[in-house]
Amino acid sequence: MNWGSAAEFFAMGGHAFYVWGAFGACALLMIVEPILARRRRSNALDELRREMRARKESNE
Amino acid sequence: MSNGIINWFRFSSPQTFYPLAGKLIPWFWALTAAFGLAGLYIGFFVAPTDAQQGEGYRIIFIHVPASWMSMFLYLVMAFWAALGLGFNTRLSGMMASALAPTGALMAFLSLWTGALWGKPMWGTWWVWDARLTSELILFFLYLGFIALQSAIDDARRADKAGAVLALVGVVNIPIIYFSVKWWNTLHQGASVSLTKSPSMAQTMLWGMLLMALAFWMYSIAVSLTRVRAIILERERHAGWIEELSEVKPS
Amino acid sequence: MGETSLVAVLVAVIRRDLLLALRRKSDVLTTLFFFVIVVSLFPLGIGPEMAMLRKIAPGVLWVAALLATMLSLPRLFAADHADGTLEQMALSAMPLGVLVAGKIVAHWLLSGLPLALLAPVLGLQFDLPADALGVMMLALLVGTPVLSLIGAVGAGLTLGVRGGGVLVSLLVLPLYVPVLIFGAGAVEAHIGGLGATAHLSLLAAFLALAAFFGPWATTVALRIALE
Amino acid sequence: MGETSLVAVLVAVIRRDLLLALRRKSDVLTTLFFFVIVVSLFPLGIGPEMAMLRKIAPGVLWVAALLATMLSLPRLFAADHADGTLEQMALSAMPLGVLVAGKIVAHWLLSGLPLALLAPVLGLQFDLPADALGVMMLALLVGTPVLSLIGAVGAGLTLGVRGGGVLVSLLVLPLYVPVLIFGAGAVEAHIGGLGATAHLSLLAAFLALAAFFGPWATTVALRIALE
Amino acid sequence: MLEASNLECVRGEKSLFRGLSFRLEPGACLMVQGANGSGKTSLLRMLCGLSPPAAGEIRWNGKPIRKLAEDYRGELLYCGHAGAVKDELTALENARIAATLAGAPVEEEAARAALRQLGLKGREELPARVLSAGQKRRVALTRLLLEKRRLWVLDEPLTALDRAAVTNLCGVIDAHLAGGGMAVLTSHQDLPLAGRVEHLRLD
Amino acid sequence: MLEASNLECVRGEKSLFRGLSFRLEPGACLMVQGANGSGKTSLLRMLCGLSPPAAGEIRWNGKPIRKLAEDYRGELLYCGHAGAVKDELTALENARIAATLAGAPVEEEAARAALRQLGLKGREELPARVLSAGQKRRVALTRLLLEKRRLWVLDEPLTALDRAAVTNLCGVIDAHLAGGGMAVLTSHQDLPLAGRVEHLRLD
Ligand code: HEM
Ligand SMILES: Nc1ncnc2c1ncn2[C@@H]1O[C@H](COP(=O)(O)OP(=O)(O)OP(=O)(O)O)[C@@H](O)[C@H]1O
Ligand SMILES: Nc1ncnc2c1ncn2[C@@H]1O[C@H](COP(=O)(O)OP(=O)(O)OP(=O)(O)O)[C@@H](O)[C@H]1O
Ligand SMILES: [Mg+2]
Ligand SMILES: [Mg+2]
Repeated sequence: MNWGSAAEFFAMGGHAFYVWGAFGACALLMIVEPILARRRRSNALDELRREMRARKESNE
Repeated sequence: MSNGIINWFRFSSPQTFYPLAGKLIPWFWALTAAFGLAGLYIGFFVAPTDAQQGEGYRIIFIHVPASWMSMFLYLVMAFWAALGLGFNTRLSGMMASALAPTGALMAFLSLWTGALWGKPMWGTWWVWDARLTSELILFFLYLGFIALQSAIDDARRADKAGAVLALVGVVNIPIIYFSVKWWNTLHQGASVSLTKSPSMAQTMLWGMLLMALAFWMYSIAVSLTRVRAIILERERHAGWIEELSEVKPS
Repeated sequence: MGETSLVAVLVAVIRRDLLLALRRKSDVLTTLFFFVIVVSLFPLGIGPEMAMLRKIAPGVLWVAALLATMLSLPRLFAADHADGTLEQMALSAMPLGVLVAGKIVAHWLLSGLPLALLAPVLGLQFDLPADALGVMMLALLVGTPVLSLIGAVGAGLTLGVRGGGVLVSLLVLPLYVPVLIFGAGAVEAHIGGLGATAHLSLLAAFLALAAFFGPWATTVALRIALE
Repeated sequence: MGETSLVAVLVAVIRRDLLLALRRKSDVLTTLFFFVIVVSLFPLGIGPEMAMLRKIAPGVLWVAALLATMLSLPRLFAADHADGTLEQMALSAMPLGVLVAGKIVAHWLLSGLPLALLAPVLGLQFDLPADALGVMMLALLVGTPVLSLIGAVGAGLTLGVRGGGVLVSLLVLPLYVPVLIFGAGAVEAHIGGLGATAHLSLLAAFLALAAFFGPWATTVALRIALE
Repeated sequence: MLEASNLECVRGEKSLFRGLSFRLEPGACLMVQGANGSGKTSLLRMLCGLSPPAAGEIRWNGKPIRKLAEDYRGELLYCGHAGAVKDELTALENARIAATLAGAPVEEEAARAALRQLGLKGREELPARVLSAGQKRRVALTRLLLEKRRLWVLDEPLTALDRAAVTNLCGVIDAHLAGGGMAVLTSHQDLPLAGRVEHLRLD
Repeated sequence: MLEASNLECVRGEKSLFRGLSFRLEPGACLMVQGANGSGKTSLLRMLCGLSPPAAGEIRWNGKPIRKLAEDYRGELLYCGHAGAVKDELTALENARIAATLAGAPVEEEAARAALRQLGLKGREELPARVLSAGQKRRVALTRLLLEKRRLWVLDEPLTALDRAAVTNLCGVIDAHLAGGGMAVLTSHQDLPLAGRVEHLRLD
């Protein structure tokens, strides 16, 4: 085990800004990207449903 | 014997690929989490502090995987693009455009984490080193691909145009890499120089490999999600889409 | 025609141009990328020595901003000219000057402003210190509207002229030189410890002058182009 | 269709484009002036220290040549696309590749060649020695055709696309990097006493590669654009 | 009332027409006819004040249009060979923005109604780029319905329109004339107008 | 002989037409009709091989045109909405260069004769920029006289032409058909053709 305490862990031997800046940005973007991809899919689905409803109405 | 070929073609149609991708995605997320957690554990708790670089070097556990993936994804993207251009299969183009944003993200992460590493190690955010420069250009190539595709509305046209660009780019990447490398080594006496990377301890190598696997699985999962969205957008009028359970109005 | 309706038209023109830009997002983004790429090309042409790069940074950034603005100039009126919209504007019940002013403001919002906001990030590549980056951004914020205003006159003059796209640079670049000199000078003066105030106030004076004459000269140029 | 008739068509296309350029002389002249102005702007943005200027000269000249070429790219096919000529070329009984090759050659004759011939004069401004100027010109003569060839692919891809004019720079500039590096490198190596042969032969290799793939990729791009 | 006296048009070295005079009263329509290249487009652009005549004068309600400037433009609607239709904008946005630029903004509902009246139902949200030649022309013509102007100057408005659309457009012009409007038109086809039509031959 | 079988055209999400089949024999002319936006231009571009059909096949003398490529293009003359007329070049240069690009260079005398036949006498040396809309169209149409092609595909060739020019053009088309040529045309006006005309309605 490298770290004596949580504080030491977060301090990263004085390089906290750089290490957490890198890992933080990485985590953030890797969370945002799947969300955007999911959102894109659900938007496509909404659009599809709307169109199908419109088509059904115009058929009736 | 012919079975294999038939399956191959079967899965190359959006109709069969869509549900298959849907089933695969959770597994890839699970693998991402498993490899990622293991890699992070090794990276933060097993790997010892580096003698020269202190704790800053732990950035390597995301920097190197991101750099690798950014290059690898470009090759995969160009492969799908070439397939689409050559055989006119619909799915290939969709795969290429689904991969591009993830590739661009990886290139960006490589630049970002590299810059954050460079500041404490070299005292500067950026140097015009061969590797860094060619990564920057790779990032631009991704952006060009995305910009070109988003500027063309007709999806089939966008696919083909993107494919030509991706192929031209793939021919150029080795040229770019080597030219930048040579350019850089011709100039001695840069005010900062890259500290030799430490010979990697076994644990570090393991951590990096696990993280690379995690990034790989992540890329697959996210691009499959995106390709499903693209299939829905483009095949809107194909009859099979209306039969999907998730499309039926609730 | 009341004051308010003039403002309403001004806002409507700006909104229209922003909407058009939104439709072809790549337009705005690529002006930016052009800026980024030009700035990044210089080290490739010149070599990676940081000390030298730091010295030429303000000049390179300003020249790049200037080229990026200039490159987006032909777009300013050409599309409206080709499809007849400009004719309609000239025949509008609203003063052409107001419509033109709206287009210039939109042009700046879409080119100059993003460039100014992006410049500090690029300055990092050249290893500029943080306060110099601040001055750089300020100078760009004051200087780029001048570029848009002067550029509009050039774009108007070369409209419908053969080879306009490149001709406009010929007309406009000499007029951009003072902005370039004082813009880059502001940063250099700051780094040299002289303080950038004098340079910045001169830039502001240019801006006032250009804002006063620019739209008017553009209007005249456009009417001539339409004849 | 015999060999000869292909060559005849190639020549006819080149002559046509030269004739068109002659009619709108300002087009060619302004590419040149753009080059001149960009090169002359640098001393203004950077300051008058001769030692520094001499050092950055090859880089600045090459970047300027690259920007000038790039700026003329949208013109390459846009006019022919807008008025339907490109459609007619695609429907010609002659292979589209030959017609496209002709257009690329004409583009080089009108942009790259004059730039290369003009460069030595501009190099004088930066106090470059005479033999370095010779190498510079040679490098430009070998390198600029590559710029035209790669540029044509970009121009074809962005044809009829929203925001094409600036998009093309985004696509093409990253691909220009090797030419820039070796082009500027040739001059620097010569000044540094290392000899420029290696750089020049690499440039020639790029040229061979580009000449082989360029027209083909452009043809594909154009057919896509016309669909 | 629009009056032209002794107009002359010079293109290159040649005078296309000279000594051309006419007056157009409210409710009347002037049909400018002539072979290709006889100067119809040139005349119409003069009437709008876009290019100055080589000689002669154009007056609106007795005052020279050069002097009136914006006051005249507020009464005028010009629709030329180019339709001022933006490829990137949808048909609806095109209609609304054209009205705004002309100084007479309209509500979305009004614009939709105008598009419907011209037979573009269902295309309102398509970008103009994908519309057919005739559909683009119709988008350009919505301005006739949306801007209330006294004088219409239309250069070959029938170009690319199908038969139904031609009949429709004639109805629109007739309604305009019946309401006291004026129109100057060119066309190589026949326009079955019901109102008062005067002819001006240019060759 | 030109044959189309089961063509489908998809634009955006909509299918403009489907199951369209026809055959065109030498000496006959196919008149494609339909309202604005019914897909005439789209069909013509498909017949030229510029855009691929969503389904179906187009054959020339029994062979698919995709395969024939340049051999088919050597038999084809397409004249679309855009006339391929360069503003900077004179009428004469335009005519000669168009022929050269198409792969069939002509002598200056032949080009002059063609221009004269289309009523452009005296304008041969004017840059196309200053020509009127109808004159530009005529320059575009000289290709009909200069290139010897079996199949003509003309999209609204009458646009901007005056009456005399329309009659003239009909004569040219008739001569072409009489010589065993084929033509596919669209127009919203009537074409008084003497030869065999088949009609295809798209709506
Ligand atoms: C913005 C800055 C940076 C960029 C764009 C960048 C880019 C890259 C790329 C593309 C790779 C993969 C190359 C390969 O596998 O051959 C890589 C690997 C690596 N980078 Fe960076 N880098 C940056 C900064 C840094 C810094 C500051 C350091 C350390 C001081 C560093 C250390 C490493 C190491 C150790 C590897 C793994 C080397 C190997 O596997 O051979 N990088 N980087
Ligand atoms: N510089 C010039 N030299 C000689 N003639 C010129 C010049 N510029 C224009 N012209 C002639 O002026 C005329 C312009 O006519 P205009 O465009 O007004 O015709 P139009 O009646 O609208 O014709 P169309 O029915 O074809 O639209 C043309 O005959 C053209 O040839
Ligand atoms: N992306 C799209 N989405 C929906 N509809 C589209 C799209 N692209 C094209 N269209 C429609 O396709 C049709 C194209 O028609 P085309 O240009 O072939 O018509 P045309 O018969 O030549 O008409 P015209 O007589 O007006 O020239 C138009 O109705 C247009 O609205
Ligand atoms: Mg006319
Ligand atoms: Mg049509």
